[in-house]
Amino acid sequence: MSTSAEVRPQVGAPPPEPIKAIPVRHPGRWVAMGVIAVLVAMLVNSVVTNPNWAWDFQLENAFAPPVVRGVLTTLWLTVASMLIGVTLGVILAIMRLSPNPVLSGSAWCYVWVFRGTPVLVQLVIWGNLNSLYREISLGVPFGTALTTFQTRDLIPPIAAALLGLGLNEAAYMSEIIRAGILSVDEGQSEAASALGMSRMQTLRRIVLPQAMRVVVPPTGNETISMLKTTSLVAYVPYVELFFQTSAIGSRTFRPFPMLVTASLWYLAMTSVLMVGQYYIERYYARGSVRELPATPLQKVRMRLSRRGI
Amino acid sequence: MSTSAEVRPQVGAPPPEPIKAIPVRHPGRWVAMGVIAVLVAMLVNSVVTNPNWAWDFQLENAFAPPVVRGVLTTLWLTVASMLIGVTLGVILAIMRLSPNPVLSGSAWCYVWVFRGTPVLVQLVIWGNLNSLYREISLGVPFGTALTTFQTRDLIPPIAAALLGLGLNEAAYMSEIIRAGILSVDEGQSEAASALGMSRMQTLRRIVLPQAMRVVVPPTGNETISMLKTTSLVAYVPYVELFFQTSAIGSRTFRPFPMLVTASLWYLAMTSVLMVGQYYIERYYARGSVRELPATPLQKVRMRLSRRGI
Amino acid sequence: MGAGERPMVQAEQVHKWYGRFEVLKGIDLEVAPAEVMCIVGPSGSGKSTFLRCINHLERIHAGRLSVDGHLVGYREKGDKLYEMRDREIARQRLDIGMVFQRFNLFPHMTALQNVMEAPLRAKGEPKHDVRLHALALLERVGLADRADSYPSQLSGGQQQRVAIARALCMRPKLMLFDEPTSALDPELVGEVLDVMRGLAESGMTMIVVTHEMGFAREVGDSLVFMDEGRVVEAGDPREVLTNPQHERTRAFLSKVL
Amino acid sequence: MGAGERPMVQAEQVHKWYGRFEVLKGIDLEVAPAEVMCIVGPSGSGKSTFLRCINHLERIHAGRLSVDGHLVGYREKGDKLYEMRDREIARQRLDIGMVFQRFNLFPHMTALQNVMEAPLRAKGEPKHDVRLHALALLERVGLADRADSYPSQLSGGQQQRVAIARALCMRPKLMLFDEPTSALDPELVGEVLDVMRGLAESGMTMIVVTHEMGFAREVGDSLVFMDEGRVVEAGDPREVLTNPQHERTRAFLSKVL
Amino acid sequence: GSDSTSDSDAAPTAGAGASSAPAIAKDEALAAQVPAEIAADGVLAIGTDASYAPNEFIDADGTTVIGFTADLAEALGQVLGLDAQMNNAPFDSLVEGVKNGKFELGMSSFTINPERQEQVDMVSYFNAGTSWAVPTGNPNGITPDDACGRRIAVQKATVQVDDITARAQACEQAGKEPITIQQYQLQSDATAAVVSGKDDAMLADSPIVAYAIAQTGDQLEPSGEIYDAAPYGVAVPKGQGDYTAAIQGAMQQLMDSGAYEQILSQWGVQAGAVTRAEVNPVQ
Ligand SMILES: Nc1ncnc2c1ncn2[C@@H]1O[C@H](COP(=O)(O)OP(=O)(O)OP(=O)(O)O)[C@@H](O)[C@H]1O
Ligand SMILES: Nc1ncnc2c1ncn2[C@@H]1O[C@H](COP(=O)(O)OP(=O)(O)OP(=O)(O)O)[C@@H](O)[C@H]1O
Ligand SMILES: [Mg+2]
Ligand SMILES: [Mg+2]
Repeated sequence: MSTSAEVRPQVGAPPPEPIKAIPVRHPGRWVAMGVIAVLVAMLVNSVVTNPNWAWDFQLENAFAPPVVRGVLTTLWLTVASMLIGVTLGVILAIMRLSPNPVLSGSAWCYVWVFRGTPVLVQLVIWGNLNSLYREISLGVPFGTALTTFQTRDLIPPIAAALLGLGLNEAAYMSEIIRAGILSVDEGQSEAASALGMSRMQTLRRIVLPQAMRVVVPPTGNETISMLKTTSLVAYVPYVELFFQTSAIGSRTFRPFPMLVTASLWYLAMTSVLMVGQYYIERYYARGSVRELPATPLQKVRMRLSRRGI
Repeated sequence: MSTSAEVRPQVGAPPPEPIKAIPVRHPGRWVAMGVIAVLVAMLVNSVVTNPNWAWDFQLENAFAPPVVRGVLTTLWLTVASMLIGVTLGVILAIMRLSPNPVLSGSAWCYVWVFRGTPVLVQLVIWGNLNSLYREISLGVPFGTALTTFQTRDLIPPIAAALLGLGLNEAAYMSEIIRAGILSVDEGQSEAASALGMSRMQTLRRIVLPQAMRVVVPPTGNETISMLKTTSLVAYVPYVELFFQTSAIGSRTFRPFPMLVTASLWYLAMTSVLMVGQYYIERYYARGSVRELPATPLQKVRMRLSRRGI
Repeated sequence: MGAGERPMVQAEQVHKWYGRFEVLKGIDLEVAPAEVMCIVGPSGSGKSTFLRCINHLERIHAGRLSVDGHLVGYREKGDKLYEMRDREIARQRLDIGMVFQRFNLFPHMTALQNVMEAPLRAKGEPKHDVRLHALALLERVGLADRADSYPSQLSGGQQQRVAIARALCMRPKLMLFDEPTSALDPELVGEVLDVMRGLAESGMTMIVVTHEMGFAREVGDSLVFMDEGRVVEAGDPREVLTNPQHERTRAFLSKVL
Repeated sequence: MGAGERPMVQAEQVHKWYGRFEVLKGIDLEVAPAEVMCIVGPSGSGKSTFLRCINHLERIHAGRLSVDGHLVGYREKGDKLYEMRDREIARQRLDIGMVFQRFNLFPHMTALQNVMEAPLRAKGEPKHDVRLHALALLERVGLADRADSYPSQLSGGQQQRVAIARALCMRPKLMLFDEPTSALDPELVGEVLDVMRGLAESGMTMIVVTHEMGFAREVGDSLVFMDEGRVVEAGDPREVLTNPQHERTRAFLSKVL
Repeated sequence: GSDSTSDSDAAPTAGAGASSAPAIAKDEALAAQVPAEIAADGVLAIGTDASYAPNEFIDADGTTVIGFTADLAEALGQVLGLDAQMNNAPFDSLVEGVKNGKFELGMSSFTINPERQEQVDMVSYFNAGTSWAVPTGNPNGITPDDACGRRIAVQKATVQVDDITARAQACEQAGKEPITIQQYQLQSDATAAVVSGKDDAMLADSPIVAYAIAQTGDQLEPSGEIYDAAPYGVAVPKGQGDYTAAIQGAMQQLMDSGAYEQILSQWGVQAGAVTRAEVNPVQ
């Protein structure tokens, strides 16, 4: 056995050539890309040439004022319901994980009922509360009523829509957030407790921010799914994008092209949401990976600057 | 400063009394429980006495043969679509995180399109593929066809229903699984690589099992949501629970009680799924917490055995 | 008992089980204020578990354990013990700093934020003061230039030093160190020891689980040798290390290189 | 070059950057087969990073790094370098065992499963043999009775020993240890060293990052002192430790207790 | 031909239900006009959205489509010597089915309008007016011409939506309180909303309103007369002149023979009977 480690003088040595290796060749990738390109070309060709898609008819109606109004309604309904859902979902998730059996029990029941029954039915109930109860009374339980409201005036359709969507979403969000909280290493809350932070401070400052990494993608799912769930507010009844496009479809007996129009609108809104999701995910990934990869924008900029532009 | 540590003889010392402390009193909990109890009593009272719920009418129809058939259809459609969704979702998630741009690009596009458009439209398209294309030809792209299928024979309603639900679900599941994979510490796959395990082995044996903790709750969400999404297969057209109950509702002009009947069926199925989810979560929590809490069943058994039964 | 004489930490017959496995089999010891006690012992003897009990991160199953004259996690009224509320436990922990064996840094915060978090949130000290204090502490452990790095960008030894600074920033009365120098090189061990010596002189009580006998000898006021959940031998470090009374201690120390 | 003379590890002017921060500033060293090389150096000097490069867990940015005569992560044909496929890299790593500074045990597997996983899956050895081998290794590191515990139920030192057993179960030609005894008590250090000495005698090459000078002196065939991404001094451990040539080395070693 | 399956879980597929209809003789001349690929399997596959009692709805067995449309379809099939099968599908997928040949006819209370005539050929067979229903006793004194300031229920995508929208505008122009229009997914939801008092009145096709009044016991009553008669049409794929003529001829024959009258009176909707079946009657 010999001691073979040696030291070479390094002072003044020029930094050596950076390694330039030829990347692994992936002929399969090129073939796959070719196949995909051909398939896409065929699809595009058929979509453009097949008269059943009725592009001119779609274009005519895609920007009709009722449709555009519908798009706006869909958007704000989605945002508002998700806000209600996430806020209430966080509260429910915290309640569910609390050692207090009353809190965790009621959270469990809430999730059970609101997740277990169809949102359509919940919307129908909120929208038609007065077919169950003509008036709601505040007063002594099982005793005299102090004030009485006509339910049909109490809950306007818009409130019914938001209540129905938001309360239902909260049940789903609470499960997602609970999973996120569980994913954070026990050592983290131990360290926070050892530092004298209270349960709530630990949750807010230590656990939830780390849970976000796991929470964001399913929340993206929920938001994108909510975009389309808003179409159920027709049962309240309340009017949004899908209602408007299918009304045009029924009137003209051309429902299919109008379904495609609705889908394209949804796809456009989804795309915007996905970009947002990308940046939110990136934000919460800080510290959890050794090096953050560049964003597509940064990549483009790097390429441009390398070419001296 | 004095050295005050001391050692007492311990040999033969009887184990001291276990600590018996009086738990923290929570008067608030009792008040909350009381309030909840009163509210529940009021709700139950009104639900039982209010004729609008039409319990006798519901009971009459809840177990009608078409409804029971519908329940079974809903169940197996849910299970089958979730199987497709999870399997394809895992594949898509792995593709999405792959360094291969073709794979990750196509997975991205898949998720974009299938998540971005309403499942209703996807079902309509699968169910009515032949209104777009009367026949599908296999052959040279843009050239001669070798075989030609009549689309309306190719895709029976049941296949259209499964394709529509399953392919859509896969897009959502892939995001959930991607989040799960990201939640696993980088050190884990480094350790596996250092042991010479391949990318696929690392994924299957090390990363995915740990990801499951985070994946299960949102997957529960998806499954429970899928239960109700199956009602959209009416667009294929295919018949399940919700179709049957609402048919009775329209026939009798009493839609509301039948909606409640449907909800109760869904709630029953959800409850079964939630029990399943509880045990799956527990299974994947092994090793990640210091001590697993007892299951409700175990708790009951422990209490019984303590009383000597 | 006068405040000066009252032990900072007092354990009497502390027992703890994990399921059927008895980790602590009746620990008795006392730590006086401003004393530095070193705990040594083989792996798995229950050293970390005992430290965690002092902080009420683990619940003890029998015996008495008090810090600064107050029972840990319980209030005593007459003969009866009452469990403490979360809030009270948190307050009790403000006075006890702890450096974990596995550091447990907050990965989503930079080194500086890690150090500043607890004084800011749990103690509600003004931000400006906390910042200055935190930077001074990072400076003291040789990490001033790494204040803005995330834990994942730090080497093992750097992480351990951030964990020490984080615990110190709370200005606790009692510090619990679980192998605070395990990831440090000898040079840093020296520096960290200097920091700890300074703390000891400023009157802080410390319990240090360590495998560095040199450290125990130089800084410790007392040394406890634990094995299989029991205190086997305790006393002046120099004495115990040079002239162990028990067979087990002798066997253990004979292996020290 | 004959197989007997060919160095097991050869680094020439290895450079590595994290963003703008240069971690390795041209490392040159050679490790002969069956040699035990110890690397010491202050925290943050790039020791862990260098080990990770040998395993191709980190990519080097300039220089040449080869194991057993083959470039790490690249194939060389003529003048050109070709990146290796994942599969080839995995095969290369089968011969290199590594014990991480933070252990990185698989939390969802018991100690025994942790040790058995790689030989079973990556090497495809028969289950029965692997089981016997794994149990023998756990026995050797003193954990036979803890084979069915999950990592979260093990103390720090127990986890570290499982990590060592896990790496050994692959029967690698080259072992990389990143502070393998940091969480161990002196007694266990002795035992683990015995294990490692046995390995050395059975012809295994080892690179050991350590802060235990005693270990370096007793077991090391060579010692490398690193600082700020450079090899400052290298040679026979006894010589370097007792008579360091460089100012920096001397300063560092003077702090060793 | 029909692609319907015999799988019990597939969309309900059944011959028209009411067996009380008189036996009707096959007309060979008309039958000969039916294209061979339709007649080949002896089945006439008809698409319908069976949620519109009493016109077309689902029987208690959960599969059979019943209603006067179903009975009329069966009779129509008998004239052409074919077995009429009613396939239930949501409205949005119905027209597509007719256009792409999945369904050989569409019969689902389609009100004929010029836009729809562009998509398919329409053979008229019934005259549905609009009528109104209010809670019994008409507590708010609502008539079709005096509904300002009220909440009116209507099913979405029906001609009544245009009707009530025009009335709402009239109210506003007259400076009166506007009408709150509530558009429901299904007719049964709209009816339920009036019964529960959520809405004050509803308007719908006359047979629907008549049936709803009958079904809900004494909770609803009509208000005002039937007005704005509009024809229902059978949807036939475009560009099949012979086939369209066969359908028109068969329907005409039912009217002439009295079978038509009999079916309508069985369902209490004879008020909407017509005497002539026409192709694309709306200009
Ligand atoms: N959750 C648990 N379930 C069962 N056994 C446990 C659990 N946690 C710890 N143990 C066991 O308790 C014993 C004491 O552990 P502890 O971490 O206190 O040891 P230690 O003295 O700190 O050892 P080291 O020096 O290796 O860190 C060990 O044998 C360990 O395996
Ligand atoms: N992802 C990263 N980004 C930036 N700097 C990093 C990153 N990872 C490591 N470093 C820095 O690289 C340097 C070398 O780290 P390395 O872990 O190799 O040190 P080490 O010699 O093993 O130290 P120790 O003895 O403390 O483990 C450190 O200064 C560290 O802060
Ligand atoms: Mg320990
Ligand atoms: Mg290191």
